[in-house]
Amino acid sequence: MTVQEMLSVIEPDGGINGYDPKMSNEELLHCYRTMMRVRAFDDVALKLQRAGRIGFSIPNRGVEATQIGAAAALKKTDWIFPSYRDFGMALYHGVSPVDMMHNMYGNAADSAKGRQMPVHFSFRTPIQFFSISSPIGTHIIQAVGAAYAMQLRKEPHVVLSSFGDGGTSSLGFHSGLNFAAVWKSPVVFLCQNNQWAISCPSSQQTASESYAIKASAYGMPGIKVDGNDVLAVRRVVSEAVERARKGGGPTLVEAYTFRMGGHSTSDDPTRYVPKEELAKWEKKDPVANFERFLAKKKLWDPALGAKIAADSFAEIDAAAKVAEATPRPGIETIFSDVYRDVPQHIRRQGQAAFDLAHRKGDASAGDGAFPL
Amino acid sequence: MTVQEMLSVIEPDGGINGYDPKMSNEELLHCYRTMMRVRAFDDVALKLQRAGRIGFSIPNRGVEATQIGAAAALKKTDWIFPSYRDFGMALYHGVSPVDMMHNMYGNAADSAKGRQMPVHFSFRTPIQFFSISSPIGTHIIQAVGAAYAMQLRKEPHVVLSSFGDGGTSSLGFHSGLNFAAVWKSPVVFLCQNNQWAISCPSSQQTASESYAIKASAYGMPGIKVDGNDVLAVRRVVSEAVERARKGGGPTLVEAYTFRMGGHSTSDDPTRYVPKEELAKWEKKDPVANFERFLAKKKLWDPALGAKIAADSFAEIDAAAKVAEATPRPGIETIFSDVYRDVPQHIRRQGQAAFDLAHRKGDASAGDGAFPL
Amino acid sequence: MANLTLIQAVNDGLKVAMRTDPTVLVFGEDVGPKGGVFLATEGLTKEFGESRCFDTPLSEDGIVGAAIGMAANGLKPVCEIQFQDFIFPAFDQIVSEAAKLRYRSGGQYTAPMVIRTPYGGGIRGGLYHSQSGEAYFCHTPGLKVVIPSTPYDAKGLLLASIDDPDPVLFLEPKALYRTLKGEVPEGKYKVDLSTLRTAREGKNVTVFCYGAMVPVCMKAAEQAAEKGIECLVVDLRTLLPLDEEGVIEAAKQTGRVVVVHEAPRFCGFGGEISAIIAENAIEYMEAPIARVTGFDTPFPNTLEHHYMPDDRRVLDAIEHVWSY
Amino acid sequence: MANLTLIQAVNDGLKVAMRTDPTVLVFGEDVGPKGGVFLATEGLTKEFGESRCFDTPLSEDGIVGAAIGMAANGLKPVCEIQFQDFIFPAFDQIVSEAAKLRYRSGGQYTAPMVIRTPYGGGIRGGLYHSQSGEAYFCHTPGLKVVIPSTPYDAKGLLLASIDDPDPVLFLEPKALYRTLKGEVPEGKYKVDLSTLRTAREGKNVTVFCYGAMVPVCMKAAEQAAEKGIECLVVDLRTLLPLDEEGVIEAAKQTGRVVVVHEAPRFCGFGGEISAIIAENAIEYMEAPIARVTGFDTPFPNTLEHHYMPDDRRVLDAIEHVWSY
Ligand SMILES: Cc1ncc(C[n+]2csc(CCOP(=O)(O)OP(=O)(O)O)c2C)c(N)n1
Ligand SMILES: Cc1ncc(C[n+]2csc(CCOP(=O)(O)OP(=O)(O)O)c2C)c(N)n1
Ligand SMILES: [Mg+2]
Ligand SMILES: [Mg+2]
Repeated sequence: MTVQEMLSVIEPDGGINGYDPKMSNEELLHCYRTMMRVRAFDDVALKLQRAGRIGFSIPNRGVEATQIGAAAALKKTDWIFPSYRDFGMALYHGVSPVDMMHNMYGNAADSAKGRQMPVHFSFRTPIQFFSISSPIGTHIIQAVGAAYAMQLRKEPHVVLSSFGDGGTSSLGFHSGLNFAAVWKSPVVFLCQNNQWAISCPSSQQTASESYAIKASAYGMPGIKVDGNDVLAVRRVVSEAVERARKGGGPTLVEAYTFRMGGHSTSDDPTRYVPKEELAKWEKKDPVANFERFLAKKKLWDPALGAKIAADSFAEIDAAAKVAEATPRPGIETIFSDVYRDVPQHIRRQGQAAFDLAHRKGDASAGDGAFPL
Repeated sequence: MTVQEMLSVIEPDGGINGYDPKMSNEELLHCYRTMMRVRAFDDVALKLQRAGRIGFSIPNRGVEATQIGAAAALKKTDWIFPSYRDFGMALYHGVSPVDMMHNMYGNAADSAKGRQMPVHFSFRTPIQFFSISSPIGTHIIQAVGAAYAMQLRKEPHVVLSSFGDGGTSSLGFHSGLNFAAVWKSPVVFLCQNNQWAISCPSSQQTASESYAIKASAYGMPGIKVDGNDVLAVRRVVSEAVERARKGGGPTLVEAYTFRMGGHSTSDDPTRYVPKEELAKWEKKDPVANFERFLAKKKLWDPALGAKIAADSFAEIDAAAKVAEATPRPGIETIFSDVYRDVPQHIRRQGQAAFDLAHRKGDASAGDGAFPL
Repeated sequence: MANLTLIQAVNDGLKVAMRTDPTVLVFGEDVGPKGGVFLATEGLTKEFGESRCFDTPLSEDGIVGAAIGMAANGLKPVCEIQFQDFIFPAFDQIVSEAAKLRYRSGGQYTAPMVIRTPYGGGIRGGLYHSQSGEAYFCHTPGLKVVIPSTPYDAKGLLLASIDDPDPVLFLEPKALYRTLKGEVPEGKYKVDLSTLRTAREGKNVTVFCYGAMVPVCMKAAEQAAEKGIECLVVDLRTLLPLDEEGVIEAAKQTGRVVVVHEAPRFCGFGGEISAIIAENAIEYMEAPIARVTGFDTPFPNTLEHHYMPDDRRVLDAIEHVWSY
Repeated sequence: MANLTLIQAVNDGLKVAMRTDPTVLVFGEDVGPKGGVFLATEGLTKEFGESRCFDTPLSEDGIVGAAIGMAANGLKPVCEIQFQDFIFPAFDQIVSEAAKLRYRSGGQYTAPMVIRTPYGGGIRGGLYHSQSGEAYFCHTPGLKVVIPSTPYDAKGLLLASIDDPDPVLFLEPKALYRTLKGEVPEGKYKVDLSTLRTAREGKNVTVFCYGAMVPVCMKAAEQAAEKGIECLVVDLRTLLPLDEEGVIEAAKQTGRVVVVHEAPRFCGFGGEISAIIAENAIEYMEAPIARVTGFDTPFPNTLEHHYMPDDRRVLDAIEHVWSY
């Protein structure tokens, strides 16, 4: 198969033409449920954002199969260097929606202590889900460094580095793929080609025939896969993961998909996304695609789908309520974690801020004496 | 021809197998003479550096055919964005060795006013030879901007952007090739693969099969050419230039060659370059290669070669003497050209420096009242 | 005269420049059909065509690098960096290239260009949509750094920047984009790039500020006035090259100085103001030179209102130097 | 104790670290078989193998970006940037990533790593092999910035930096690499990253300096002493986090201050020193706080000896503040 062709697994009728994903029913349903939970997360986050409860979110409609398929190819001992759109991967591996909602609210229970914008998650368990950064592409090369540490220690682990079509223009893409190929690092680069970088279409992002072909510039295999087909993504990423685990070096996977919503809850995609395109991709909905497969395996029917949808929404909505009820971080969180130890000058600034807040009467609940 | 194959023109016996370069004898000899002048420049510069007359130079032995072949494909209305190793291109187009030697000495007649290290040339005539910068790769994307201006004004000009194998790892390479391909800019990217980036061999620079193949990542043609064959380089670059001139967009040309000397006059290549490699490439000497062709055309014999070598050395050596006799730049050159107009604070600093130099008695000859 | 927001003034300035000078062009991420994430470039592609206002690939290095080449070859690029936080991939092109091209080529090649970018906090942007990086750039000879604080200045300084023969970093206070309106003349006018603006007269305490801190300081100055302390509020506007004479003059007028900015304190722009005064007018000083700044931490999200200097913190400092 | 040059002390420090800690690794451009362009890494590949000391592709973004990932996953990378002038392609990785990782992840991920790089003038390197960029980095919370000026400190500060839990930019004064020798203990010892060093005692004028300016200031201080002016010379050593208490104390001791660095003056590190003093000890000052610095221009080549502060310029400033 050339890099121009695209691998699919699920056929229009839900068949998979003899391919055996070697997944238990429970695994298959876990994928499905996680896709539905991502969808529920989107819906709840949009609702909260429109109600002014949170500032911002990043919708995932259309790209659920790519994220869940890729996550399903990993073990818990692997690392994920995610982009801001990848929280489905965290859900898949067992991060709790409550922990995620704490981040959306930036509250005192947020693992990032309310310092980051929403969707900038960071987790160390149950899988290493590296701290998400806003600057595009910086994590692509960082992933290679993390993988180098695995190589040096001869660990059988792998790093998944995930980014968008826009991310391929970044500096981190260029240095990341180059270093990984020279070092033969155990990294799988997942380019989620959802065809838009905010309002910039792929035609303005690159003139290359595909994103997968960019692998040849670095001397690594590149492969294009149907990003709306969860089994295809899992298959391709699994193969790349296994090669990497065996010392075969990195792979670039392009998952070809489409961003059905806006870039973020602040974006109005009707300004630039052609309606016909949307209509075309509506028919390739990744959840519906997977449902056809599951239905054929008798694992799914509309009633089950409706129940899972309702359960997912309820679960995420409940998580939001927990987060909503959690207080803000204390003022000391502005000043801690700049360094491991708080230096003199930052300590003094913290003390002054705390004193002022007390004088103004707006130190957060729970703030006692300045603890740093 | 795939990007893996390499185009040559001159055969071992000096024949060119029916290819017609469509060059007059004078043009052919101009190429040859320029290669010899580059060689003389190297020799004189090394002598001056070892004698402590100049601080630094960049040797070109081994890569003369690449530089002269590429220069020969351009018109005087085109622009060159050179690397520090490319001064042969300037010589080819008629920049005088005296002007170049002024730069090597960083004296008052240097077009860069003694501000840059040696070999960091900058000329506007007889061809636009863009100001050379030390940071690797920054000029690759700048070349694309200059070409965009030509496109917008519908000028039939082309930009040659030249860099080394090491330069392909730079940020400017990635953004430069990407932007040029998306914009279909009239740029020819010349990667001079001399197989070393200081002491770093290509095997540590990239894992790709060639440098030419990197073009496919950007959606532009890539071609590999024998960089020790001046006619082959000229042929390939000319084709790329003509395509660009007609609106056909950019090309990446890899000239495969070998750096026979050190990286610079400060470098000791015996610490890292294998002797066998040197011996192998010695046999492919680009000047000898071209001489075989010229001899077959009855344009060259050893006596003529010796005469041209002697004349070239004499010319460059004389140029060095002129530069040597030229005074240093005046102190005001530290303070001018930061902005078009000298702001207050810089003017004050200049005045203070000038006063101090006068008090210390070491204001340069020619410095009168501070003129800024 | 129209009554415009700051962002409308920027948009108007771009249109005026593009209408009067065919070499002016605008590009960056999402500046084309979408009109920019803050809509600063709205309508430009429509009016001037895709060759003069267009989207680029996601590479700030590419945006600024290409702009340098365009500028060197006769165009007048006005490129946008979507958030100032994302300018760092272009740092090398700005600091090593744009700022040094004229010097290193002996004046043969120049890079007259403008880099526009929104900076500063106040939109709950967290670490990467809130930074004020002016100090990173003000340490760079060859560059000009301009920050407007009113719609009138935004347009006039932008037009002056576009006409300037040297590269200009034009930092737009995003917190003020839509929060204040002001009279903006139609057509072309310029505000000089080398003089500060006296935002308020006063003889007791001098407050130096710029950008989004100007309204904060004005509010603090009003509160101080109620307490009988008259503040001279100076809007620096052009940070590099700075109107040093004007700064020294304004400091001498009161002998008591407060310097305010959003960026972290350590090695920030405020230190330069203090140093200039300490070097040239220390004998006029009747109190410590106080700084009110962002903290020396990254920019937090939920608690940004504690991080950013507000009128209360500025007033505290004014009272401190006044009562010293 | 061995009598070593500064570069030998660096080399020794790297070897000691690599011997005592198997997670330490060294990489960058030409640091492997060639041993670095200044030979700081000579012998490392041979002793520790290619997996612990190796060359990288020509990408500073890659070098620093990879180091962050390594550090986050348990290694202790000590990477080299060949010249500080070439660090700017890595600026985004340093400023946006290494410096902010601990903060933005709530302490879950950290980047304990060292970036070594030679800085400063004196080798006829022109614009791009001479710069002193410390101010660009000192404005970045989360980063530490260290500059040794003696062989003893070079090794001790380097070993402390390698053991530090946070990212450290380690700037080496290339002008001093081989010009001075000093006693250096064998094996491991550390110099604390939070205290300045008093290079010379004196009660008349305080001179603040660091790196290659320390010997220059010491020479000026000797000349001043001949004229009866006793200088307290302070080698700051760790610029961030700065020993602010120590700075204020040293300034108060004489009431007359000269701040010296090679970098351009405007928005340079010296401004911060002046500002700290003007904010905390202005009433002790009996003279203007003077700065002696590189000019606000790019770094020239032929005339670099006029550009760089020398003992004469420092002495002038000492006399100026003394006789004020
Ligand atoms: C260096 C940098 N420049 C600009 C931005 C602003 N920005 C945020 S997301 C985005 C588009 C990213 O597109 P893509 O990589 O395709 O990912 P997607 O959002 O489609 O998943 C841009 C330009 C940024 N975050 N970082
Ligand atoms: C950004 C940057 N990093 C490092 C250097 C130091 N340096 C100068 S030349 C060079 C190697 C360049 O190799 P290549 O691009 O192959 O060109 P060549 O010298 O072989 O012609 C390096 C690393 C630099 N000038 N710029
Ligand atoms: Mg996308
Ligand atoms: Mg090379």
